[in-house]
Order: sequence, then C-alpha cells, then structure tokens
Amino acid sequence: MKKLINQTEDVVKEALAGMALAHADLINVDLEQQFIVRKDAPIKNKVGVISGGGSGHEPMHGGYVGYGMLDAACPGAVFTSPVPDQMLAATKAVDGGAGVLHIVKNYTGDVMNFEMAAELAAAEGIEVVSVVTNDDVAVQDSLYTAGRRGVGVTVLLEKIVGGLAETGAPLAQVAEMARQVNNQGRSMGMALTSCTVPAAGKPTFELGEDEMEIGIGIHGEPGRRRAKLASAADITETLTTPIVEDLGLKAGEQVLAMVNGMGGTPLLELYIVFNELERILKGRSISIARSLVGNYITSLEMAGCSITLVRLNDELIKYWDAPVHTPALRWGR
Amino acid sequence: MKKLINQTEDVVKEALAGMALAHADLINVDLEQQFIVRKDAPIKNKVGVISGGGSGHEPMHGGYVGYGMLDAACPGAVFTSPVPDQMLAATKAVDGGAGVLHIVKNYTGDVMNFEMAAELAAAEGIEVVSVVTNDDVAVQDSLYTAGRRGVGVTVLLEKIVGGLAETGAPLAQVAEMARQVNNQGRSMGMALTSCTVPAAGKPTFELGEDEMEIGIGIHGEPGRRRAKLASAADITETLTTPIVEDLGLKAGEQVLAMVNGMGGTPLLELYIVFNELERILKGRSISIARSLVGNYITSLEMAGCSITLVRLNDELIKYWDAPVHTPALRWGR
Amino acid sequence: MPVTHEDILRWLQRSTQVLHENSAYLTQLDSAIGDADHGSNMDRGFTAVSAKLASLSNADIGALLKTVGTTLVSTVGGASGPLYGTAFLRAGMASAGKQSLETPDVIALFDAALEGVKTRGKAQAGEKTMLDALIPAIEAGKQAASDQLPPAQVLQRMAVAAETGMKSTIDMVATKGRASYLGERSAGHQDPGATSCWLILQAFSDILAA
Amino acid sequence: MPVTHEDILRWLQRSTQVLHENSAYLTQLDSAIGDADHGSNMDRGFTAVSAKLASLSNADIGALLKTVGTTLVSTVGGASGPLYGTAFLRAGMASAGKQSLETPDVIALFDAALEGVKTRGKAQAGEKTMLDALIPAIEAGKQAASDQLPPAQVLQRMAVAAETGMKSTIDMVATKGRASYLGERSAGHQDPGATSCWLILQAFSDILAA
Ligand SMILES: Nc1ncnc2c1ncn2[C@@H]1O[C@H](COP(=O)(O)OP(=O)(O)O)[C@@H](O)[C@H]1O
Ligand SMILES: Nc1ncnc2c1ncn2[C@@H]1O[C@H](COP(=O)(O)OP(=O)(O)O)[C@@H](O)[C@H]1O
Ligand SMILES: [Mg+2]
Ligand SMILES: [Mg+2]
Ligand SMILES: [Mg+2]
Ligand SMILES: [Mg+2]
Repeated sequence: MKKLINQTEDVVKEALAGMALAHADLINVDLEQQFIVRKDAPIKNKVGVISGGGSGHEPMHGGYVGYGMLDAACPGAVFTSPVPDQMLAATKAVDGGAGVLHIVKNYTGDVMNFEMAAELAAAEGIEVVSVVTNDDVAVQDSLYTAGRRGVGVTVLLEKIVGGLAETGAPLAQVAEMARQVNNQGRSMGMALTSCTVPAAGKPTFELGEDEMEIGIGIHGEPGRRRAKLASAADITETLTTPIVEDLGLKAGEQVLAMVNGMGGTPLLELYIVFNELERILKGRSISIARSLVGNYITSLEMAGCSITLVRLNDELIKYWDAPVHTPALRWGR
Repeated sequence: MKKLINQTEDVVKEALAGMALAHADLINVDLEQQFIVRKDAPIKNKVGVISGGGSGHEPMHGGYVGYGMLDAACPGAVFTSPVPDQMLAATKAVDGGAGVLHIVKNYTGDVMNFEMAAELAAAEGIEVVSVVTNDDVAVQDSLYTAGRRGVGVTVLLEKIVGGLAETGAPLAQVAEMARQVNNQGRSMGMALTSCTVPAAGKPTFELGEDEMEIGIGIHGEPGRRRAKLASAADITETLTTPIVEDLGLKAGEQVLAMVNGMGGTPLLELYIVFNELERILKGRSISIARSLVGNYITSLEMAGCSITLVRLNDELIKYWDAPVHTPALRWGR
Repeated sequence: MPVTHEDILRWLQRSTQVLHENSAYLTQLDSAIGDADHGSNMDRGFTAVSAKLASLSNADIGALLKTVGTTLVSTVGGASGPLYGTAFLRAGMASAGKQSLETPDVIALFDAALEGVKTRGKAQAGEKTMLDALIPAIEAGKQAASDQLPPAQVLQRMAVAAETGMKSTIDMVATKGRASYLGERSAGHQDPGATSCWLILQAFSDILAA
Repeated sequence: MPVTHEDILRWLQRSTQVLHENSAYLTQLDSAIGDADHGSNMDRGFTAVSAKLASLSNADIGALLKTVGTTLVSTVGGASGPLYGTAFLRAGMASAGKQSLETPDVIALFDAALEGVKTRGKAQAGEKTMLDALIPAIEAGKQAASDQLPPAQVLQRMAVAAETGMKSTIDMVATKGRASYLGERSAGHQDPGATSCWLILQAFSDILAA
C-alpha cells in the first residue's frame, strides 16, 4: 500500500486537521466529536442542512460545507458511515431554530445511523427531516432489497438545496426540493482499478490489465459486472443509456450533467468522457444546460468515472446558479 | 494501459473539445490551431498573458484561462512542449495593443519553442516579453546545465500576474511581477507511482511496493533519487526543508503554500500533507497566509505530491486575493 | 451453573481479542462483497468496549450489556454499528438488574437481541446477513433449552448452529446490506457479518466451556 | 555520383519509415531519462513531413529541406522539434537552389545543420544530446571528404561515426535537456536524441548505398 499517510488509524483525524488549517476562513472542525461546520453556524431561522458518510469520498461531504451548501458534515472512518453521536452533535451545532435537514445516501449503515441520530435529535426537541438519495441505476430498485445506492446526485442536491435553504425557506420546502432533485437525478459509475482502504492495506479487488468493473458504487466495492476494457465512447454510452432511460429523458429537455472522477483518473480523461456524453445527449436532442467535470465524489485513488444527470427546470437552475462558497465548490462570491 | 480514452493520438484533441463544451461560458478553444483563449479576448489595452506546455498537467494551463489569470494557453501533445505556431496564434489572439507576456516553464523544449514564437511575434510587430519559471529545488541550479525546472510556482504566478494584468498595468510591470514571484517561490515533488504516457502505452518507470521517487518533475520522469517509502510526516519534511532553506525563509515571514497532487493521490492524503507542512512551518515560525490544496499541476495519473511555497508581501497578497474566474480556479465573482 | 457477571466480562474480553485477531479475515470477506471495513469496524468497536470494561465491574449484567450497546453504536458506524449496538442494547434491557443468567435468561437475552437486529435492519433469514448465523443459533438454543441443558451447553449448540448458518450464507444471493448491490455476483462468498456473529457466539461458548 | 533531388526525397521517406518503426524504441530510451515521448514526437513530425513530400517533387533541394524544417518546427514540439527543425532549415539554406549535391555540398549542408542545433540548443559535445552523434559524424564526414570520397561513402562513414557517438552517450552524465534533471542517474542510458540522429544518418547512408 502506497499512500501519503502516517498511521492508518490516524488518516481521517489528520486529514480533518489539515482541512481545518487549509480552510480556517470557511469552516470549523470539531476534531473531538468529528464534524465539520460552517464558521457562522448556527444561522438564526435558517434550516440547517447536514450530510455525512464514510471518509474517502473527498471533497464530499466536508468540502461542501459553507455558504449556500451544507451547514455541517459528519465524516466516518474510511468507507464507514459516521455514528449517531457525530450526527447529533452536528445537528445541534447547526440548528438555528428552523429545523435541520439530514441528507442521507442510501446505504444500510448510513440510513440506520442517521435514523438513530434523528431519534436522538427529536428527543432533544430539534425538528429533523431526512431525505435519502438513491440515484444509482446500476442497482435494481426493489421494495424487498436495500434498494439503490445514493451516489453522484447527492453532491448536486446538496448544492441546490443549500441554495434554497440560504434564502430562509422553511424545512418542509427545503426537504421537498431535496426529494425533487433526487427524483430527477440518476447516476452510474465504472472503475478501471480498485482502491485500497488504508486499514485493509491491499486493493479491495483485483482487475486484469484489460478489464473494468461496470456499475460500481463509491466504496471500492466490485460493480454489477466485469467487462473487457472499452473505449471512452463505448464506456460513456454504457453509463449514459440506463440513466437517460430510467429518467425517461425526452428530446428537448435540459440537464445538469456531472462527469465525476473516482479519484485516480486525470482531468484530461474526464473531459474526453464529457465530450462523448455531450455527443450522446445531443444525439437524443437533450441539452446540457449546466455541468461539472472533475473529482467531486470519489473512492480514494480508484481510477474510473461516474456520470450523473439531473433533469432541470428553471427553479433548479436558479438554485444551482446561486452563490456558493465552500472549500470545493465556489462561485458568485 | 487503462485509460478513459479512444485513440491515443486523439487524446489531446478530444479533451480540448470536451473542455470547450464544459466551459463554453468562459473560453473558446481553437481546435485547429490548438489553443484555449478567453471568451472576451483580445482586451483593448490590457497586457495579454499566455502560457503553454505539454498536456497531461491538467488543470494547468487550459484550466487557468479566464478573467484575472491567463488570456490564452497552448497545450502540446502529452508531455511535449507546444509548437511556435500555436503560441504565435495565441499571441495574436490576445494582443490588445499592450503587448503579451509569455510565461514559460524552464524546459529546453518549452524555452526553445517559445523563443521561436516570440521571434515570429516580434516580426509581426507584437511586443512580447518572456518570463521563465525555474522553481524546482530538486535540481541543482547552474549556468552550465539546463537549470532548474519550472513547476508549481507557475500556477501561483499565473494567478498573481493575471490579477495585476487585469488592472491594466503595463507589460514591463507585469513581467517584473512575474520575475518577482518566480524569485520568491520554490517547489519540490515526489512520486509514489509512475504515470503512463498514452502514446507510450506503459508506465514510464517501475517502482517497488516500498519505494518512492524524490525530486520528480511533472513529466513522469524519474526523480533525483529513489528512496524507501516513508511516512507523510517524513516525506513532507524531505520536500519542505530544501524549499525553506533555498528561499532563505526566516521566522516571522508569511507564505502562500500549495500542496499539489500529481493526479492519482486522493485529496484526503493531500490534507494530511498540508497538516504536516503547517506543523513544520510553524516550528520555524513561518505562517501560511494563503493556501491551495488539490490537483493543480499534475502528471497524468501519477500518485504523489509536490509542495510549493511563495514568500508573500502585501502586494502579492492583494493580487492573489483579486477575483479570478477560470475553469479551475475561481473566487470573488 | 448459571452465567455469571464475571463470565459476561470474560466473554466480552474474549470477543474483543477474537475480533482483533480476525480483523484482517473479516475485512477480506468484506472486500469480496462489500467495502473492506467490517474487520476494522468490529475491532474498533470492541476495543472501545474493552476500554470501558474495567469501570463496569460493579454494574449488573443488564447495565453492562447496555453499555456495550451504546459503545458500539457510538464507535462502530456502518451497518454493523447500529445492528450490533441495538442487539446488545436490547440484550441489556432483557437482562436488566440481573447478576447471573439461567438458561431461560440466556434465551430471552438473545431473543431480545434478535428482535433488535430485525427491527433496526428490516431483514429476515436468507438475505445473506448476520441474521443467517443468529437465527439458527437461537433456534438451536431454544431446542437445547427445551432439553433442559445448562447455559454452557446451550451456548455450545448455538455456536455450532451459528457456524453452519454462517457457511450457508456462501450460496446465498444478498438482498440486504451492501452485498445486495452485487446481485448474483454476491453468491459464492461468505457474509462477513454472519462470520463476526459466529465468532462472538463461539467466544461465549468457549468462555463457558473453560 | 552526386546526391540527387530524388535521393533526398527517398532519404526523407526512409527516415519517416525508420523513425516510425523505431518509435517505441526511442520512447523507451526517453522513458529511462526523459518523459517518454521522443519516439512519438519524431514519428509525428516525419509523418507530417512525408505528407508534404508529394507536393514538393519540383522544389530544389534547398526549398525541400527548408520545408522539412518548418514542418518539423510546426508539428514536433518538445526539444527535438526546434532542434531538428532548425537543423533542416539551416541545411536547406546551405543548399538553396541546388538540384544535386557533391561531397563539399553535403559537408556544408551538415555543417550548417550543426551550427543551427548549437545555436538553438546552446549545448556542446559531451552533454549527452543528439550533438554527440552529429558532431563525430560530421568530423568523420570531413575526413572522408578530404580523402576525396563520393557522397555515398561519406555518408557511410558518417553513419558509422554517429552510431559510435550515440553509444558513447551511454556513459555520459547529462548536463543539457531533460536528462540533466537526473544528474548522475542519467549515466548508463543511451540518449534518445542521439539515437534518432543516428537513425536519420543511417537512413541517408542506406539510400545512397542502394
Ligand atoms: N439489514 C441488515 N440486517 C442485518 N444485517 C445486516 C444488514 N445489512 C448489513 N448487515 C450485516 O452487516 C455486515 C456488514 O457490516 P459492515 O461492513 O461493518 O458495514 P457496512 O456494510 O456499512 O460497511 C454484513 O456482512 C451483514 O451481515
Ligand atoms: N540543448 C540541447 N541541445 C541538443 N540536443 C538536445 C538539447 N536538449 C535536448 N536535446 C535532445 O533532445 C532529446 C529529447 O527530445 P524529446 O524527447 O523529443 O524532447 P523533450 O525532452 O522536450 O521531451 C534528447 O535526447 C537530446 O538528444
Ligand atoms: Mg462500510
Ligand atoms: Mg517531452
Ligand atoms: Mg463493510
Ligand atoms: Mg522527451
């Protein structure tokens, strides 16, 4: 295992310490209770928006704490959901009296831990609404299973919903917007290489020189199937078609498109994928009104990418364009 | 070789096409003559600031084209200096009558090609001043050799100098500021893994599971020496000490610090390195007044990092803080 | 012989040790069908539990197990944190105030734990989870109890049934937890949570047998 | 027999082919002490040159070589682009208007090319660059010229000397170009630019010998 780390058990703690130093103007990091919070939290009468999940997906979620996006983020151990204590502490730290939205990615662990945190917060008299993201079309949706994973849409949702919350909108409206973005968004990902969880010390899976995994999540887990390595054009097609079909995107519609790197893929390649994505969507008369290309929701050093599309309307565009000022996403101020 | 590409010979062209689509609000890309230019170029009476170099270092340089930074960038083939034709075309495209600054990284190829371009531009009556960056302390400086490489300082210089140029300052002053930033900045880098040049098809060098290269550049070339893998604390010390000593940084001084990922190293690890860097500098009573942590000047998918420090004064801080709006760096608007 | 407060403490210590020793193994199982953290998760949680045991020498068994539960909830995270945490919390509630456990108390304790895991995780038998070790173990325990066996033998049979249940997960296709994302590909691999469940029951059995 | 316009065209075609065939080899040499692109750089440049040859069948040798130079400058980039580009530009200037070359013309052509590389690259013999193939080649060429040998034999000797010069770069420590960043570590590896220089001279010799 080759990583720029000290002891494996200190990875998250030390990275948080570094983050706190690098972005002292934007965030405070509670190293004891392990959460990242906006410098100006709690904001009176503003809905607090928090999220959390395992570490190893940076910049998500800590990099999205700040004006116009998240009020707090709870990072767990690498690829391990944080614990209810962190979420409760973060919930209290951002409660400005208007309630708190929990943005939860659909993983058994995340859902259960946030559930317990919400129960604890309710017991302390804080109104909490949870919205679960489940946008991964690689996974079959079913009432009888754990359901689809929450992946790329989570980032875009945090931005849009954070923009709305910044206007002072009430909790019910903020939560409703979160559900809407989740409903209008789908993702799918693929891996060229595995990643190595520091505590595990070796790659989670092995892949041949001419193989790739299709339908991966963001925890270094193998995907739905293994396939022969293909061209960027073919891979982009493989990821895009299920998204477009599952979302039922029609000619004339416009989307917010994200081509996301899994951590170990150069930007050069992500732009090639974006080029293919635009070609494919144009072929279906779907236009990309807004876009992000880069590493936004990663799996440590995994090479690969994911594609996320969110169907846009004027309101979503408005809150997407609204100013944001976080360590990882910034515009308009 | 596992990459998200189509044909190796189309990598740069297709990535540029993707970039053009993703940032159509900010830049135009001339795919024929292969350069990236600000949407609003040329700007009358503003010094044009251009740079260029091999591709594979993204977001540098194309990601830095826009308000408050570069007016144009010329990407060559992967790790290959662009040709004079591109530079001349870019120079003409950004010349608003106040002359053009060429920011050149000190590599034999880059220097010679920019030299030829400057001759050609002069022949067409455009005033060009070239400033060469050479901040890599891993390389011995000498009159009799190719000298030090230009690395991380180039990015920080482009931002600061771009900020000054935006005010309408004359060419001589803009060039002088560029020389000053270069003089006040030093860098050093290391690699945990090699990268693979698409046209070469295999890793440039092989490294054992417990080895690293110290004193690398940004072209996947081996470093000054091979060493046993070490902790983030030790590696940060190894990179920082020569920089501090070569710059002659004294207690009480303040710096702009960049912890840069080589492309394949997760942000999580870069924050750990930043944490160590802050500790080391604090031990010398040097304070980090501004910072960047992330992938800013990369070597394709190489895992590793580089550290850059620039000695700051009020003027440099002012132009660092000035608004910038490019695909890869944005604040203040 | 009833299970004493001292036995429970030794069980927890032994579980800590066994989970620590098997951390790499559990993580390896989780690499195949999950995210390569189950070993570190359990190890981290029980190490935290262990650190608290000294201060709990005077607590009754119920209070002791409840502390184990809250500690696991607060330190493990992931799916296993709330599940094992709830299991121990409910086990503690079922044995509130007790200083020792007879066979029916042991059964009640595990029944409560199972109820907790089911409520929290909304899974059932056959979905390739820790339940596939826990449910057959409790069935075997109940059989042993109806045979009037003492706790040590009850636990011995429970551990054997847990091991068989754990192995039965190999052929299953997961429909709950992270392994469910793999669909058919999840078959052929042993479930990490079922494995840690067996390790913990085996540790209990070993302590009582000693 | 003098070197004809037709010979030059065949030399350029043969160089294109040889550089294409040796692209992976040159890139491999450049991987050890550079940035793994010399093969693709030369291949790209000469492929572009080749594409222009058809339209140049009526140009004199000077014009032909100048076009090669400008084409290399415009398509290669890196260090080799300006260096080889300038070499061919200067060679073209030295043979302006010529339809054929006698031995003194050949020497003048290469002398001009060498001057161009030196001026552009500011290197000299012994710095582990293409000059370490080119300089000894020209020295051998001058010796052959003073022996009154015809162009074919002059080139044959030049190619042999270039190959020896190329091999002499193995032991050298680079002080110019990208390999200089490696310091002492650059020793033990053959310089890619010296190798491509030999390949081009060998191609010339092979054409004249045929
Ligand atoms: N809904 C559920 N009910 C019961 N057990 C579950 C459920 N979901 C997952 N598990 C168990 O949790 C184990 C995984 O735990 P762990 O790896 O620590 O958490 P995570 O999956 O969050 O990384 C699985 O092997 C499985 O036995
Ligand atoms: N200053 C110089 N003078 C002469 N030749 C040089 C000089 N610098 C580099 N070279 C030659 O250029 C070769 C490298 O070319 P190439 O790999 O195409 O360019 P780059 O180094 O820019 O990647 C070296 O092997 C060397 O022979
Ligand atoms: Mg996990
Ligand atoms: Mg090069
Ligand atoms: Mg797991
Ligand atoms: Mg090279």
